[in-house]
Amino acid sequence: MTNIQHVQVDLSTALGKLQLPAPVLTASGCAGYGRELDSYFDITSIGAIVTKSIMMEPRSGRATPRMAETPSGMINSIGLQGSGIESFIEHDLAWLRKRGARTIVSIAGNNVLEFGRLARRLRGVEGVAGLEINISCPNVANRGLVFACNPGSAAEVVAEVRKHAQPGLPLLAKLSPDVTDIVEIAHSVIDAGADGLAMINTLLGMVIDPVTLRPQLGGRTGGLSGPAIRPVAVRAVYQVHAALPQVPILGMGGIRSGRDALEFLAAGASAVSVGTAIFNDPSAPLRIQNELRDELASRGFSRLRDVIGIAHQA
Amino acid sequence: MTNIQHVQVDLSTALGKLQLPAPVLTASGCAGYGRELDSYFDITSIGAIVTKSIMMEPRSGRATPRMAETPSGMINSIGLQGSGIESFIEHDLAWLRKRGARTIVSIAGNNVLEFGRLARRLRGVEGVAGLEINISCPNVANRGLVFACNPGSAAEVVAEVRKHAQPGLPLLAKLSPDVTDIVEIAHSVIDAGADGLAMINTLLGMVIDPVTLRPQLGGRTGGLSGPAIRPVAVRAVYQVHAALPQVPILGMGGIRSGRDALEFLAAGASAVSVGTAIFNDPSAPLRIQNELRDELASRGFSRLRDVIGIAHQA
Amino acid sequence: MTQFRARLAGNRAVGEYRHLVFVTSADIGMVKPGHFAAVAVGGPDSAMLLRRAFSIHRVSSKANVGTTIELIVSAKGAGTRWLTSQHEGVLVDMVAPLGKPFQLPKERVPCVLVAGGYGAAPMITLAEELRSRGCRVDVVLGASTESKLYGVLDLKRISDSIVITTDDGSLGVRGRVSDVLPEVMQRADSAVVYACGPMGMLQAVSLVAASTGAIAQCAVEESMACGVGVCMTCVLPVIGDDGRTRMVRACTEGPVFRGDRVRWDAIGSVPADAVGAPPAGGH
Amino acid sequence: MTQFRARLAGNRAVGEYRHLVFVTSADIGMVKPGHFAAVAVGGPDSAMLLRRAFSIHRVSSKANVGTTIELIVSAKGAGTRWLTSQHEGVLVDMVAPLGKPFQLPKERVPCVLVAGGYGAAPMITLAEELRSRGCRVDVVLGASTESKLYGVLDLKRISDSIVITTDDGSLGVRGRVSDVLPEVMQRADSAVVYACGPMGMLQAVSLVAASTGAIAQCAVEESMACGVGVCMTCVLPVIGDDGRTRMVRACTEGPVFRGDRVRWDAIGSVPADAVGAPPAGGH
Ligand SMILES: Cc1cc2nc3c(=O)[nH]c(=O)nc-3n(C[C@H](O)[C@H](O)[C@H](O)COP(=O)(O)OP(=O)(O)OC[C@H]3O[C@@H](n4cnc5c(N)ncnc54)[C@H](O)[C@@H]3O)c2cc1C
Ligand SMILES: Cc1cc2nc3c(=O)[nH]c(=O)nc-3n(C[C@H](O)[C@H](O)[C@H](O)COP(=O)(O)OP(=O)(O)OC[C@H]3O[C@@H](n4cnc5c(N)ncnc54)[C@H](O)[C@@H]3O)c2cc1C
Ligand SMILES: Cc1cc2nc3c(=O)[nH]c(=O)nc-3n(C[C@H](O)[C@H](O)[C@H](O)COP(=O)(O)O)c2cc1C
Ligand SMILES: Cc1cc2nc3c(=O)[nH]c(=O)nc-3n(C[C@H](O)[C@H](O)[C@H](O)COP(=O)(O)O)c2cc1C
Ligand code: FES
Ligand code: FES
Repeated sequence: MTNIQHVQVDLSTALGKLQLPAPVLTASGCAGYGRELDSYFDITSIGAIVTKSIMMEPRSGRATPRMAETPSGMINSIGLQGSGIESFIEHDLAWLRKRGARTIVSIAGNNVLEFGRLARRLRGVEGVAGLEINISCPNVANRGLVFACNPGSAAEVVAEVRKHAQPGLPLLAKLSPDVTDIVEIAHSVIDAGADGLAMINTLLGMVIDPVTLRPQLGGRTGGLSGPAIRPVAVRAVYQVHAALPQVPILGMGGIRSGRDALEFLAAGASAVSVGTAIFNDPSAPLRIQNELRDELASRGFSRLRDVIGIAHQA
Repeated sequence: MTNIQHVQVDLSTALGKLQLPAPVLTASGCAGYGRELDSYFDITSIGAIVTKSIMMEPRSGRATPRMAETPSGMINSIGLQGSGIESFIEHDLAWLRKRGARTIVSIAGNNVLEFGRLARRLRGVEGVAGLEINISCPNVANRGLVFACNPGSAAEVVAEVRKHAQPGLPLLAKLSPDVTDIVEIAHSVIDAGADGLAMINTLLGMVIDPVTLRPQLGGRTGGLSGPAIRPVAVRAVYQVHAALPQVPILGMGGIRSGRDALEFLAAGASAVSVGTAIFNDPSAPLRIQNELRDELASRGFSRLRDVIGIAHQA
Repeated sequence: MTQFRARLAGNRAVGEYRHLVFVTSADIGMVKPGHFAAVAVGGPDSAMLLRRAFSIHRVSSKANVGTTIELIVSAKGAGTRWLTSQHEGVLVDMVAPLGKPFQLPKERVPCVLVAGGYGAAPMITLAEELRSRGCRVDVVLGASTESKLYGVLDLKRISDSIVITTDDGSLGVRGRVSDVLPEVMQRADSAVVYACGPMGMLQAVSLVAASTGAIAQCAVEESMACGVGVCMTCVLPVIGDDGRTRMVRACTEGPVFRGDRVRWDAIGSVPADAVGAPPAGGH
Repeated sequence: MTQFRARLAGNRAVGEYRHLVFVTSADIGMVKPGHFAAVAVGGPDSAMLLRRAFSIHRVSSKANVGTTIELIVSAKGAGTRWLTSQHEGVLVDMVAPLGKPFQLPKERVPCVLVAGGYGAAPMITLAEELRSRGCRVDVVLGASTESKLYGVLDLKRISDSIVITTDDGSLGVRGRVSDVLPEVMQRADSAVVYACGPMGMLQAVSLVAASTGAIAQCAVEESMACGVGVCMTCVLPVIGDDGRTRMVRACTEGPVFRGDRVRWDAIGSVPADAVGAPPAGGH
């Protein structure tokens, strides 16, 4: 970060109706419910906390080992561990609200109806700025359960959530990259009522343990994340923004620096989430937000909004 | 590589009818036609050279820049540059034959018929140990042209090649990971007459240039390769071997060490190709083959064949 | 827990381990035996993203010098190989202190410290702490072989008794710590067992403690991605105050757990009676 | 071309560059001015896979010491930052010599050497070589600013004349090498121009040479993934002996090309008349 003119940069942005004072969010499952990270940076200073995906019931998650480090990335098979929506509202959301952090609640269901029930349960609950609909977690044992891999079932979930959610509440559908045509999925969830897209979730991967010569993770396969997948994520954001330029995108996948974040904005994201990089550096979201401001300033941009989608201009 | 008992390890393997004295091959497009690498290691000592994909006509490839380094990987958009099948047979294949290297010719066509013409042209040509059918190059401008993303067109290409190729010539169909269900594609190309599978090709990716804020590659998108993608490749090999245990697989994607090669064998590959690692280390194929032998020996295996698919055993 | 940069100020071999000394000007707050540090490895262009966790061996503060943090590191995989091969002067990013430390007895009860290999790293300050409270301290140290023992001299100096075991008999009794522990505990009438080492050892120690009615305080070593409580990779099945088993995080609710609360047999699985356990077939 | 390990034996600043000295016991064969080396960067756990290419500045062999290879490196991105921050004693993996070197005139003709920034790295040995053949050697050195000039004193010593340009006028003439080149060439009656520097400079130099009928030998700098001829990333449009344009590899058929053979305007594209050029719309 050399010779930055200290111009003011307006970092505010929006994901559709959801106004955000700042563009960096946490990625679901990589920041818990915000509380632990508040020791490392002021969590109200970033765009929002996206919670670990919440399910109806408490859930133990998968057996360990749940992770393996991979070149410039990691794979995980957490299996959506959590204490369920009631405990979340009572303890975690209450804390976030009191703390004054903007909160996007990620929800995940075992079936379409459960997604609807989650949305209904959160109706009228204070402190929910929006929902991220996790239709794309690859850790669910039956690959048939990956809603995001099929335009029909992806749309069904989104329609069900729309039906039950607080009217007007911003809904982001979270897409999986493990599909032949991500633009098709994007179209279907937008048509079904999503206000925007969160992309990408992890890529399905596997590591074989060099000692046992068996899959290393308790869940056998896991989700690949981190800088390793960044080019796939940037490509996905670029393709979807090209096809649906009006649809707001929360971009993520391997963001580790302000420069990485800038790639996603240029490709068409309106805001970004930081995931795996938090494990490397618990203050990464705010650091990246500051670096992004400097990157913009050094290029003479005074408003973040001016850079969104700029890679599509000739 | 500590305490290796110097047991003899039988490294021979087979891809269906294609017997190979050694398990490490080069990946198409990462070893030219073998000649340059012969300065760094004896190219007859590895399993085989898989050539850069050959097309009917000379082809300039894409504009530069054609590559960008990415975390633990790279993306490329070469665009299948080459001098066409006639020049290949006359110069490159002739050299390989004279040199005594086993050669698998990778072929790529702009349409189904062209694949057939290539197979026919290679009929009876000496020095062709097998064909790798590149139905999965993501660099072709029109994403509709990626045969490997559709079970129907993938099968069509393979059937056409089978029809025209030297009877009995081993045919490997090279699969793309950029699909919702790689097992479905594997089934379709095997049903269409492929003897085995080569997997995986690169993942479609993009890098935005930090200075221009435009896609960095001349071809905008490119193929992501290298250790970054290894977990995706191992997962794909594992899934396909689970579904089609009798089908031989040539595994690849991010192999950089003997230990990486072992992961692929355990997941179900019968042999492996080394691609991007060659750019890091031009003697990588032989080094990895030697490391693999040591890894097997240190685990008490005396035959490589005994480790193929072992990750699927309980 | 503070995130800070620390400068490597010392790196010397101790048996098969490296004794690393870091110095920082940051105020890292109160560090207790059993706390750990999470260290970023490999530098800015490294392919290794995840932090490595190490028990804090010792911390001291000096005016003008700053805070000194000592770790005992075994070069096992790529990250620890990198860390142990760094030269003095290198800056690393560290988060510390992390986790819940060993709980100290309120009374002057006899305590026994059991450690396997580099598990002895936190035991020397723990022994000092216990002795300063007037507790009797007995020590059982084990390792596969002599060069993998750590802290023998320091612990000899500070303890009331010490027994050493090695798998190969290269020093002390041939065998495992759990072979000699019952006798040590009987002799010393130990009320608390503090243990740090591999899971198998902790399980065996917990069993011995249970059979004598002693309390076991076990520092576990679970594979950790973040070390700070946000990733949920480091869980193990632990019985709560309500008697129910939950998958709890070793990095925030541990690494020290009461031995009778950990479902040792179930580590690496999710017990069917755990809260939110999957129906047959898994999530 | 040989692949070998070399030990860093010297690393000092020269203006904004680092002068790196490597030593190897390998026999790397004959090295000529214009040859380059491809160096692996970042160590075994690095996220950087691709080699970095550098002109070989100088090579010498001494019994007992081995072969010494000198590079002049500008710390630009992550890989060169890593390389230039290494300490003496570090081992790096190198492949050298690579590429086609500068072609030397068979006769004693006056030659002019034109270099931009670290493009001067291969020019000193080239000047020596030309002088030893009895050629007149004139030099034009340019850079954006004084600290980015390399080799001024060495080239002053060895050449018949030297003109320096900087964009900011901090040393020599304010301006670009191509501003002063015509005059230098006229004065010296140069028959061959040797050039190494950014593409824009090479194009300008080639134009000047063409206008005087001199031969231009230009060392290009194309982005390279492998350096050894197997990846096809480093291509540029070059006119062959048959008059047809092909996308040729800078690493094996270059990096030195005749200036009148390179389609400078078309770099970064595939000219429509190139062999195998895509039909409108692209491949
Ligand atoms: C609370 C705690 C205290 C520890 N104290 C010490 C100590 O004092 N001295 C010491 O030498 N080691 C200690 N360890 C173990 C140390 O963390 C691992 O040996 C180290 O992380 C392995 O990293 P690597 O790069 O060598 O291996 P790799 O195999 O490259 O590690 C890959 C990934 O797995 C994780 N991992 C692998 N093994 C372990 C493990 N056993 N525990 C936790 N994470 C692991 C790493 O953090 C990394 O993310 C402790 C672990 C924990 C959890
Ligand atoms: C024949 C040749 C001779 C060269 N001689 C010298 C020299 O003497 N001194 C010197 O300082 N530099 C020289 N360069 C340029 C040098 O290779 C690049 O500056 C360097 O590769 C950039 O690496 P990085 O890690 O700093 O940048 P990064 O941006 O991290 O590099 C990323 C990738 O792009 C490639 N790349 C980026 N820029 C270039 C470039 N300009 N040329 C080739 N590859 C590039 C790198 O090799 C790497 O694979 C030469 C290049 C070539 C082709
Ligand atoms: C440990 C871990 C847990 C995750 N849990 C969730 C989750 O509960 N819900 C979800 O939608 N995505 C989850 N993700 C995916 C991330 O939100 C993100 O989409 C992905 O990791 C890519 O971003 P990154 O490379 O910055 O991590 C998880 C990722 C990791 C690494
Ligand atoms: C520069 C480059 C060129 C490639 N060209 C081809 C090709 O012509 N045909 C093909 O089937 N695959 C091609 N590939 C894909 C590789 O053969 C291989 O499938 C992929 O790179 C994954 O392996 P790796 O990670 O070991 O490189 C190319 C890959 C690279 C990096
Ligand atoms: S290591 Fe991340 S939650 Fe414990
Ligand atoms: S750099 Fe690979 S072919 Fe030239």
